[in-house]
Amino acid sequence: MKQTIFTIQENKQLTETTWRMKLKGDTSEIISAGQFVNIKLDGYFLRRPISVCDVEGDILTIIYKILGRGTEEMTHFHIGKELDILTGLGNGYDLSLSGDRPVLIGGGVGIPPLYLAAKRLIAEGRNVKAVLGYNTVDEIYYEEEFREIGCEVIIATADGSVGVKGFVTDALQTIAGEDCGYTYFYTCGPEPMLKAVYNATKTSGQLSFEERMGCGFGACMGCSCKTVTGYKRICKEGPVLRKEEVIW
Amino acid sequence: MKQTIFTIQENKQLTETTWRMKLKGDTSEIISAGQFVNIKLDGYFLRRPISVCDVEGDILTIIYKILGRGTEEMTHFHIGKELDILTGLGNGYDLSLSGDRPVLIGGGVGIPPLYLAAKRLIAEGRNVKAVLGYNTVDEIYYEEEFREIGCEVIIATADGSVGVKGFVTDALQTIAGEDCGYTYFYTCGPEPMLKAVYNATKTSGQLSFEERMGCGFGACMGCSCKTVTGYKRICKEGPVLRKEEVIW
Amino acid sequence: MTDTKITLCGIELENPVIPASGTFGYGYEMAEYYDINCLGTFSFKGTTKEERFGNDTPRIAECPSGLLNSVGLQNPGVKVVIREELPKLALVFDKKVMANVSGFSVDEYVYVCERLDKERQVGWLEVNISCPNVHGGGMSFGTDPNQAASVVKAVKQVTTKPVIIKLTPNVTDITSIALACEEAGADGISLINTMLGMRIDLKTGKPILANTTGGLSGPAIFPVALRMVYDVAKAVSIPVIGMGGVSSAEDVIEMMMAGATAVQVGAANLVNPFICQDIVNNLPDVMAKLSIESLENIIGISQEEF
Amino acid sequence: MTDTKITLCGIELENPVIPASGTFGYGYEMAEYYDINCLGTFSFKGTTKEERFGNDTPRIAECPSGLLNSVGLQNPGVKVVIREELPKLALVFDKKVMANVSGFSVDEYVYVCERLDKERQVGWLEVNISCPNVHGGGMSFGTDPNQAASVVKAVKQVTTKPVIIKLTPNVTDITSIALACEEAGADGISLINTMLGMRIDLKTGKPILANTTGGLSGPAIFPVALRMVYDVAKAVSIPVIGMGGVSSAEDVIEMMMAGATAVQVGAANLVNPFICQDIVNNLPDVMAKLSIESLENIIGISQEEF
Ligand SMILES: Cc1cc2nc3c(=O)[nH]c(=O)nc-3n(C[C@H](O)[C@H](O)[C@H](O)COP(=O)(O)OP(=O)(O)OC[C@H]3O[C@@H](n4cnc5c(N)ncnc54)[C@H](O)[C@@H]3O)c2cc1C
Ligand SMILES: Cc1cc2nc3c(=O)[nH]c(=O)nc-3n(C[C@H](O)[C@H](O)[C@H](O)COP(=O)(O)OP(=O)(O)OC[C@H]3O[C@@H](n4cnc5c(N)ncnc54)[C@H](O)[C@@H]3O)c2cc1C
Ligand SMILES: Cc1cc2nc3c(=O)[nH]c(=O)nc-3n(C[C@H](O)[C@H](O)[C@H](O)COP(=O)(O)O)c2cc1C
Ligand SMILES: Cc1cc2nc3c(=O)[nH]c(=O)nc-3n(C[C@H](O)[C@H](O)[C@H](O)COP(=O)(O)O)c2cc1C
Ligand code: FES
Ligand code: FES
Repeated sequence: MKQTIFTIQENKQLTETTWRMKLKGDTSEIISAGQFVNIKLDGYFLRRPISVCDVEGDILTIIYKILGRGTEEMTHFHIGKELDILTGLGNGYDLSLSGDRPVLIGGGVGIPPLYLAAKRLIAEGRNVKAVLGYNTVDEIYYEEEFREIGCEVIIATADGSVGVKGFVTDALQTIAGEDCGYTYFYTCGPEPMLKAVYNATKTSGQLSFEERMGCGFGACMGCSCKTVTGYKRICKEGPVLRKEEVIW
Repeated sequence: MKQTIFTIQENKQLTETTWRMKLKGDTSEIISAGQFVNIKLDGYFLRRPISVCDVEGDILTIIYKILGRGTEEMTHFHIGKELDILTGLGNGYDLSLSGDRPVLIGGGVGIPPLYLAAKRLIAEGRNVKAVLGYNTVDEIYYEEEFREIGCEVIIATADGSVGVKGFVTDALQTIAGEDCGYTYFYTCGPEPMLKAVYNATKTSGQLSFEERMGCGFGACMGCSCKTVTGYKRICKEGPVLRKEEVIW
Repeated sequence: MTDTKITLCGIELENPVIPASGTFGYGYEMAEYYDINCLGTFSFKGTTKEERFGNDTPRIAECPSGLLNSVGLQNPGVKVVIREELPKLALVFDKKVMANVSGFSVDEYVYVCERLDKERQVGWLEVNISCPNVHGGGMSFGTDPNQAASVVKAVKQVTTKPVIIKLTPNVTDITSIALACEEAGADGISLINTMLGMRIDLKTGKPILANTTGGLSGPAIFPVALRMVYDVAKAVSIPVIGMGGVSSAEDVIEMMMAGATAVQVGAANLVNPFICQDIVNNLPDVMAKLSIESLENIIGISQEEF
Repeated sequence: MTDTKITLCGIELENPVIPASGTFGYGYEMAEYYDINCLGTFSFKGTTKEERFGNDTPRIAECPSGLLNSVGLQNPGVKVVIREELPKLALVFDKKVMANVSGFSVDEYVYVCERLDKERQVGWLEVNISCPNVHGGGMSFGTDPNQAASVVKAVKQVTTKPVIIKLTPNVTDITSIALACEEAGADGISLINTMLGMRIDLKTGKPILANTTGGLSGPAIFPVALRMVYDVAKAVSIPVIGMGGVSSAEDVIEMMMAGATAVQVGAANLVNPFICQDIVNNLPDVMAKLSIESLENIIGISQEEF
């Protein structure tokens, strides 16, 4: 973990409610895809945890959705503004277990951390599919970005306005091939989706969880959950849990 | 009273601890010299009351001293920043009572409201003297500005580094002429100074008081004081009291 | 269409927004700044039998997300309020006003309430029992269920209008005090008054307030107030007026979800004199965003078990 | 030269800065981030007899200038603390640690204190009596002077090290409880624990915390904490450890002026993991600016009459 000042390089609206921010600063503690950062906003007591979407040199990319007052306020930040950010938080995905044909399954604002995972898996020569779920066609973002890095993308929309009608689990069933069509899964999204993915997947995999956080670096026990391998802090021993250790 | 957004046009250091800020906005409610404005600062619950030093068209000038965290933070504000300000607060000086040769007696950050008083009295053809008290030569500001508008200036410094050695009351004694040398006084400064001026002056006059304020516009009774003419709110029936009504 | 109407002890209010006692004078002063008829009603400055200057200054100290005050019930006394303040208010306010009453003995509460009860403009009596009880040895009426009940009973005997009892949060068990008031005949409960606090001037090492301690209010106390509103509303069946740090339409809705029938706004008025007007104007939009059709329907919904 | 040394129950501390229980784990986790030997000491996570998971999540809700937590004393139980956590701490911390103890019965307090008292690393026992007392009918030990005293007496009988009692602010009269603890043999008083509060999720109308209510801490509670430290320090003659919203060297000094011998920092650690190191580093500068030569000399100076 490191506390660093980052400078905003870009703050761009992707959809009606989703924005991308690029930040310049010391990214040295960001090791794994699936890790997160914790951002201090003036006027709010707690930091805002946001997943690492990408990191290249000293540029950190995050994607955030307007949920409450803090994220709403972030949309007004200008280029050049400085933000106090804790980096290098959480365990992140263990990409070494992916096998040849991993599938990445993301819903809504669970999609961003899978982008860095995809980039790294592809760089390691894996054949990567991404199943991305949205409510409707207007909410789609980053489909192109996943394709550009060489990822096969399957879209699901709840209202069927594009791609498979239904949830990511419906789209997952369209993947065919040897066995179930994938060797391992990495997923991130709202908890009901994670549970559905847990039940629908036929291989092992890793799930990234969200929880309201006090600190984000292991000090407060605010984010604990029970797992097969004992109590874990989502912010420290998580946010990524292995399928085998999850207790619902 | 009016709540307006002002834009910073200038934020300039005058001495080690004293700064001048020029702000552009709707100044229509600022009527009298000796009135004050109440400034909202991000991150602080209460507004900061600061006297009107000057107003010309839509430009408001204030002079502030670094006292605590709020005023310290103000020194970092850049040109173009917007501030939420309540204007038109307090009664201000009644300049109609000045007579021909009023004296203005100011100490430290009590000096700013006297500047507008001086300007207006001179515009009305009065012969205005200003007795300005500082701790030491390095803390002197606005001496030139008072002279430029045609005001005779007498400086007192506590350490005698320039002008009369001692307090404003010592400098006041150097004024000679018919009677006591002045027809009326207007004063503003720390309470011990006001009391000394009250005792030393030989004419009637008006004193401007400071008090910690909840609202600044008469709603909370946070700033009340007892006077000969009843209880008064420093922010509403004050900050200026007539010599005859002051109870120490 | 969103519906902001609520009924408080039998009187319908256009909306639940009520400036809190001590932060809105006797109303007419604020009418200089906007038309106060947009409010549900307002609670006027705590009124006692005799004129009071209150405590020495400084009476105000800033805190994170709030302020301390030790005004100490400055007011001109009930006779002057009736003779001078209420007529001035009548010129600018068409609605019933909430009369906030303070006292230092049961007799004083009775004296003041009896007189204000007769005033046509007064809709409710809000009896603030957070003041030290001189008879009972320095403790506040509001910290003991029996003493609280004795005030309620005495006041109810001389009044015809709804009597709302305002409670202090500086107690171990606010619910027991609210229940005692209800049982004694109170028509409503209003909470919370300020929390006892203090600040020191680092330069002198002395307390900032001349009175040493003061009452904390503002957003800092919102979560404590919300918890107490929740607990009390769950326990009593008379209406609860919630307050403590409310500064936005969202806060009003949160208080009502916790169980408040109406909501008062105190400290926020001092920082933004137009806040109550703003809240009234914003309420319909915020309700629409949250798909709330009628405020009356959300009162206490956080209490329901699913 | 400025002197930041203070003596707490016979043990000298390099400075009065102490991370508060529940916000600093068992210390070694934080030693990853900076050398925790710069601290006066720290108070470790509230430890009970058996392992506890604590409450369901969400356990955290944001508030103006603070947060609510309903962690519910998650800890591995005293045996594991002694067997695993303290040895890990020994590798990174040379000083005596403050052992924070919780319990749900007098027997549990006795059990845990007796064991931790024997540990070489432990300098003080900080006994948190803010937990609900299951035997006594759901009320907390900390809300009743007699029950508080019974915990103190029982713990003192099985321990040799200074016993500091940590009080809850959710009471009408904290001084009477502190006095009862002193009389029962407590060596110090530490206050305040969190204030009971609540938040509601406007989108669902339900409480944000799974536990419905939680404890408020952070700058929001600073003025209330300061007032309680002032009152208690005035009444007792044993040392008082002040806490509640402390986030800067200035706040440390204000707490000490009110009467605190040492000062704990809780919520601020969560937002800025380096805050305690920063405060320790800033203290000499701030002291110099205020012309304070020795912190020991300012303890309680706001109490003096001039
Ligand atoms: C490990 C992790 C990674 C995340 N990654 C992303 C991401 O990449 N993009 C994205 O848009 N969002 C992400 N979130 C969710 C994001 O943290 C919340 O949407 C955000 O904190 C809401 O802040 P707000 O001020 O807008 O909402 P408010 O509701 O006003 O916030 C109030 C408080 O609740 C907390 N809170 C509210 N909702 C959540 C939530 N869903 N999860 C955790 N805390 C919450 C806030 O942090 C704050 O403390 C992530 C959350 C976690 C735990
Ligand atoms: C009518 C009036 C006119 C004033 N005019 C000027 C002026 O022209 N120039 C100038 O430099 N100062 C002026 N002051 C004083 C100025 O308001 C304070 O110096 C300022 O509020 C300090 O804020 P801070 O955040 O730096 O100090 P902090 O001590 O951090 O402030 C904490 C709180 O105390 C209040 N406070 C602290 N000191 C004072 C004080 N002396 N008077 C009133 N409130 C105080 C602050 O407003 C704030 O609410 C005036 C005060 C009043 C009442
Ligand atoms: C300056 C000031 C004066 C107050 N005077 C009174 C009063 O006279 N009577 C009363 O019942 N409450 C009084 N209160 C308490 C408020 O009505 C309210 O209960 C409390 O401040 C909490 O609400 P808030 O956080 O919105 O301010 C006063 C509060 C303030 C800030
Ligand atoms: C997340 C969290 C967990 C806490 N756990 C404990 C605990 O286990 N034992 C205890 O005595 N106090 C506990 N506290 C209370 C703090 O030690 C402290 O008394 C309180 O938070 C007030 O200080 P602050 O405002 O600086 O946080 C906890 C506080 C927080 C925020
Ligand atoms: S959020 Fe504090 S331990 Fe996870
Ligand atoms: S500061 Fe509120 S009445 Fe003067």
